Amino acid sequence: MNNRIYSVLAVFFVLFLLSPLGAAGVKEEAKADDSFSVLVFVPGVAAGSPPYETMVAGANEFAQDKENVSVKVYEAGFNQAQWEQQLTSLVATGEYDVVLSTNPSLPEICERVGEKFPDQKFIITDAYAEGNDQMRTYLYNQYEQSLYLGYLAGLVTASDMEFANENLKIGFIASQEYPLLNNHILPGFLDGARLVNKDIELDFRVIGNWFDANKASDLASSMIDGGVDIFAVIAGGAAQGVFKTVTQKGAYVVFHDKNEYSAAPGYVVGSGSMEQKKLVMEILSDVVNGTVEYGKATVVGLEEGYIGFHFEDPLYVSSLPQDIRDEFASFMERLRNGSISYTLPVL
Amino acid sequence: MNKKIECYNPVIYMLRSMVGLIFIVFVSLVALVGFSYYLSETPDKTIYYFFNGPFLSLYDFGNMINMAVPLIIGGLGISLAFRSGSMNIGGEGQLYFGALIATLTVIALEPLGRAGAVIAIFVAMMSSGILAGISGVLRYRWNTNVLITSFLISNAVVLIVNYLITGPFDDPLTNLFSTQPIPETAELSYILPPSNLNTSLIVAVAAVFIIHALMYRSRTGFELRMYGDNPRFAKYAGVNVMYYQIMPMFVSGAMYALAGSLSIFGTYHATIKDFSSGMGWNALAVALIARYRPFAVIPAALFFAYIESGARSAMLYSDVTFELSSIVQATVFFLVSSVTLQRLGLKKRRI
Amino acid sequence: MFPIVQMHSIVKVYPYTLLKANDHVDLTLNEREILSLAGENGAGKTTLMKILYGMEEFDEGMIEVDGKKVNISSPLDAARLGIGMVQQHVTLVDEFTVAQNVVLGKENTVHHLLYDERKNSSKVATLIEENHFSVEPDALVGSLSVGEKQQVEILKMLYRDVRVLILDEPTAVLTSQEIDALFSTLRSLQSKGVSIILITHKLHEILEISDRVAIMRQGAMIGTYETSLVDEQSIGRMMMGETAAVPAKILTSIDSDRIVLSVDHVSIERHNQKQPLLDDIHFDLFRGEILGCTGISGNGLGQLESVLLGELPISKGKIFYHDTILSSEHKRARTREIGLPFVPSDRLYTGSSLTAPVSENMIATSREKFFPPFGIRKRKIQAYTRQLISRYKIKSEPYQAIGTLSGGNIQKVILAREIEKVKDVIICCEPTWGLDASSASFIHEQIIKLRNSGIGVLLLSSNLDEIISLSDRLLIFSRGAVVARFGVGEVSTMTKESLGPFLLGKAVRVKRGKM
Amino acid sequence: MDTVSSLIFSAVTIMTPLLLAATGGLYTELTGMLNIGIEGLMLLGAFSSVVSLHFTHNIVLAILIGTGSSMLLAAVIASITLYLKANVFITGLAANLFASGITTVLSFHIFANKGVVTFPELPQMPVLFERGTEAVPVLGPLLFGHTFFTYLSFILLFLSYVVLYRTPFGFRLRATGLYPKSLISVGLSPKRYQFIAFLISGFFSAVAGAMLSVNLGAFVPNITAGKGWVALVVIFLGQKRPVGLLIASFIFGISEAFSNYAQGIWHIPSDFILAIPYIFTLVAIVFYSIYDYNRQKVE
Repeated sequence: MNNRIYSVLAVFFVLFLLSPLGAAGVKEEAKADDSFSVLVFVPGVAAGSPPYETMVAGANEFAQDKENVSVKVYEAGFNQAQWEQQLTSLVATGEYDVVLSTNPSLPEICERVGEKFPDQKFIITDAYAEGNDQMRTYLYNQYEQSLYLGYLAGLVTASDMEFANENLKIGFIASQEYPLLNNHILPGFLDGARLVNKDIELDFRVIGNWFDANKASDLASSMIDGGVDIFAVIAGGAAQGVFKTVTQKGAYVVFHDKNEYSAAPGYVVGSGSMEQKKLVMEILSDVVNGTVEYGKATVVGLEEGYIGFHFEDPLYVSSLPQDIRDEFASFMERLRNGSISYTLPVL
Repeated sequence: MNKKIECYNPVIYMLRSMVGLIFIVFVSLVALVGFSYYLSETPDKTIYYFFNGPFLSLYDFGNMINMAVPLIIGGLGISLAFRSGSMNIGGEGQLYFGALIATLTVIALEPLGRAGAVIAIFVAMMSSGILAGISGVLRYRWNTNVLITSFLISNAVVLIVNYLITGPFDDPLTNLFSTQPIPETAELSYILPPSNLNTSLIVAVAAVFIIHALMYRSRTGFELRMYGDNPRFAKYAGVNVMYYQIMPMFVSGAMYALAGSLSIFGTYHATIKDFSSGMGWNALAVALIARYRPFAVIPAALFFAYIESGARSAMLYSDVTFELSSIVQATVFFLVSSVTLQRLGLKKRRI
Repeated sequence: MFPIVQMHSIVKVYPYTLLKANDHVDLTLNEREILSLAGENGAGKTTLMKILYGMEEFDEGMIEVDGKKVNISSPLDAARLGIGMVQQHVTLVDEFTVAQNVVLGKENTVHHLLYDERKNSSKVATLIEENHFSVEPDALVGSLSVGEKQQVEILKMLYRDVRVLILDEPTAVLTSQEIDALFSTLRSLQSKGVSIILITHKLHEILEISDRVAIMRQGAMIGTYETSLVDEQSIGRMMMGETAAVPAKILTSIDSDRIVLSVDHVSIERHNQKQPLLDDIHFDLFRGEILGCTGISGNGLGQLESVLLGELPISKGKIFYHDTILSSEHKRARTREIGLPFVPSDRLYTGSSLTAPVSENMIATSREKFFPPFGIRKRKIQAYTRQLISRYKIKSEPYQAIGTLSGGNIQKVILAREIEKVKDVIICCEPTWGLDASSASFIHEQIIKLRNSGIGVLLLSSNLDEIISLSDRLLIFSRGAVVARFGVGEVSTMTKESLGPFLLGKAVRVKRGKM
Repeated sequence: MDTVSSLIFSAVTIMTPLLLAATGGLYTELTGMLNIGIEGLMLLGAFSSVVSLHFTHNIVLAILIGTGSSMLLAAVIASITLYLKANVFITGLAANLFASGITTVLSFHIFANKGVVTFPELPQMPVLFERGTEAVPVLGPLLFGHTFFTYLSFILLFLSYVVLYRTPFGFRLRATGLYPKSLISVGLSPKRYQFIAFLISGFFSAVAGAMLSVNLGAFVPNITAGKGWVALVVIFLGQKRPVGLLIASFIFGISEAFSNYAQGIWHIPSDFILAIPYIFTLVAIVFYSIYDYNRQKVE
């Protein structure tokens, strides 16, 4: 009886030892000389996060019709402590001509990785770091986007729309607090709203993670009961919970970075846009042409056309009355041509 | 009446006791291969990188060894605790908490240089030791279940440490959720650059010898094992019950803190949010696989690091996601504490 | 007379100890009879019955019921064959009522769905009435006395319409009235057609109730006899076999200045219970004597051992070792901390660590000798173990796990370990329980040797032969109190039979003054 | 709605999954098994039910698949624990690890997406008895205007009470936890009842998980967010009695609703709020063991 177990185990064990050999025949495809390879490093997961999704989409679209450009997308997950090691592993293969990523925290990680691999180039959007020759950064003017979304929110809360109440209260639900949020996004949103009525107040709450949609829903519900009638949400997957609650209890949402009217039609009354895809495609063509100015950092905003607003969506037209849309459009126009001025806070 | 007294041979016993272990490892790997075929479009590539990935470059190899270091140290503490019957499963919190304390202390003691680092590690070990010791005290005083209390304390502590890292001790200069970096004088030097492998490896190996000596070459160890084998017998033999309900908890907590602080000093150089997630559990599984024997902890930890870094390379070079390794680890967990499987090779004692 | 159950050549060997609990045992139970299964502690009676009830596997042999070979691998199989067993320890849920406990697993229901409280209760009430029991069907079992709980156990079996009822030492914990009631129940069951097997080692009960008696000794079946053809003496002889006479030096007097251990009016009171666990126990142990303590199980011997082991705190009194106070009110005794030599009755779980090697067990209570401040004296441990192994004729190697040894050898390891550290006193509890004759007599010799070299031996044993042949003085425990004291010279005149009334608490003999 | 009503209303919403999972866990707890795997069972149920609803558009089939997959995992925990003699705590943890791995892997495999998977085409769960919500002061928000799952949880709790305390099966199940030998003595197998209890716990956890994901019309990784652990706490806090579960889960619901509300006023760090259930249980368990210790000492 025992002997049989031993022999079966022995056979399995030998198979186990041999299994790597069986796979050893795999070979890497030879690399063409004029080929160009891009690593898209997603610090998190792409799904549910507009900047990451659009970065991936931009890179893929850029590479689609170019045979010599290859794109590898790598999702590094939520554990920030692992990002550096994973990026190092990827860079260490030496396969990638350029690493494309997005997130304010990436420059410091790339700087450390770059020390070990001095030939590696990094391009990072949504971040600001000057003076490193391996790096080129672009910072979206999130203050500006929050400013006009806040203005729209102010218009709605001061209006007599169906779910708007008399309280001059607007809400903001975020997953976590981080510098860009605290220094650009939140102040921008409130400043914008106060351009409509300087008595408007902001109710800001934190979920604590990027996934607990049910908690987001509870928070939104509690805020609506507290008098909030319009929300801004930056909460990854948990934003789903806010959409659910506003449709049930009646409130409005303005959304950053992405067209989300269809997430809750009639309730999402404004969607900002972040032209990450456009920027990524332009950057990549610069990279291929060799015209990137490494070491430089740029702030890109409404004027440059990298942030904007989804005016064209029929759901936008149908969910807001004409007068609010007109007033908002004129505000956007004045902001674009510089007749409304503001000072960008320090990040 | 042909009574045959079974001859006891330690070598054969050891070999037989390996059978269950090999079976467990084997089943886990079969699960891995099965999942790869199901989930991957290029299963051959996935399996190739899973098995060979950690050996393809010095960088990956060094990182694999480095990954094993905290598992070895934590696993040693758990071996000692479990061997004495103290089921400390609060490793996640103890490790994370220890790492934070070490980081904050070493920053505060920056002027002292290297000495500051040593003091910081000591302070961290004491604090996590006390954190784990609370469960031991509760057990001694009111017979509260250590398994449950250590787990609950750990979960609460993880969240509080998260708050401390993202709140009061957040480094304003970085966009990561992280404390300030530790002073450069406190950083451990690398052994195998560019990989993260550093001199903490030496500490880990030394710890194996120390814990082995403590468990098998000292009176304390003798009494500890006696208490773990049969508490009634130990009590009868006059062993100090209080000591062996609290001390192993303290030591395992302190070892977790050592693992955490060395990870900071050697690898991360700041307490980054969630850097340790999973380390506590993995160290526990390592101790279970090693069946609480200090020298067996090294291969068991390497096995775990191998699975994890194998999964990473499969993810880097092929099309699977990292969660593959958590499925393999779950399989190991499922099987590793099974008494029946562990004794697979051992005969039932009958005539 | 039709045989309803036949067990053929049953062999059962326990793992670890390799103790042969049953060695080719045959047993036949006839229809409508009460069969006593008699034997000393550890003779294998309970094991044999657990095998019949499907609670223990057996290694060899065959069981037939109604002349057909059957496979009984669980109590479920046994129940299907109409075999029920009332075990020594109650298997009742304290939180349930009597009726709920009785019908568990075979409940009456409303529409096959809901538990029918009324019907179950009334069925059990009928059953109680039919058998003249005294319990209330709706009482919570937790509130019942031991005797009443046993009634519930029997009801549980009767409710299942058993044809064969096994009772494992049912009288051990009962009062005499309760025993009478039980016996009349058994007779009425017999008249209803139930066959009964009664495990017991009490001779008069065997003669009183049973039709036949089967006698076991050391795992073997000695024989089955018509009760009318045997008497107490012959049964007793067959149960014990011919034990070699122990060459005891008879003491004539004791030097009462040389007290080593003194138990001073110790009581353990129970919350909400009148009857204390230990009731004003009072004795001194002198050098160079064997002081025997005996009693039926559940009458205080076990509690005394727990007190001396420091497991139970005492509520009143003091315990001294010379002038050192070991224990006082509400404290646990410090016997273990100061390391008095002690042979516990539970040799497998208290006296040894089964998975540890013999050598580690051997040094467990004298560790300090082998561990310098740092390190270990491995060679010394080996040499010491080998020395004791050969001196005490233990069949083992030092590195062997002690759990692989036989019961007798385990006990020798424990005894060797404790004797080696004796200074002037040793406490031995059930030192030969369940051992074969040669191991037992070897251990007896060692105890006598100790006594003769001037050591005070406190011997707690429920084995009457052992207690009579070894003790110089004797205390008898009943219901937690000492009911009889026999001094030097008196013990040797006693027989098992003459001790009977004291053991049952029917007679009291307490000398005045301290003894 | 005024503040009190809205707090009560959202407390009921929050308590529903807790109550469902805790009711299931009650079965395992009463058989003497500590079911750590509730969290994983919920997660797997949440994933498989919403995904199968998306593919089949058949609510019955979705429930079958959702509960079936959780029960399968529960069966794995139970058989490894009971028949391979493993530590129930560690197998439960393994189940949690496995569930979080397999849901992500499958979601990536099926939807090529590791993150949020939304199913906009799924209909909103209808709200029942909405009219009553504001009609009655305190009872209104307590009883009216919730989704189907809330009422289901009440019904299942009542059914569980009947099953556990009024049927032969329940008696045997509780006897398993109180004194397993009582079953053995009448020829029943305690392990069998423990196994069944695990299956039931798997079923309830799956329904609780389904509520989280189906209500949302989406699957979010780690959607259960520790609710399985809280359910265990609810069992202990509710003293392992159905009515106790109802009260304990409501206490959790109201305290979380209040902390959500309070966040807008005082800005309590969310991590502290998340830590409260663990600290709460710890204190409860320590008090319980002190009580138990003193009770045994008296005896």
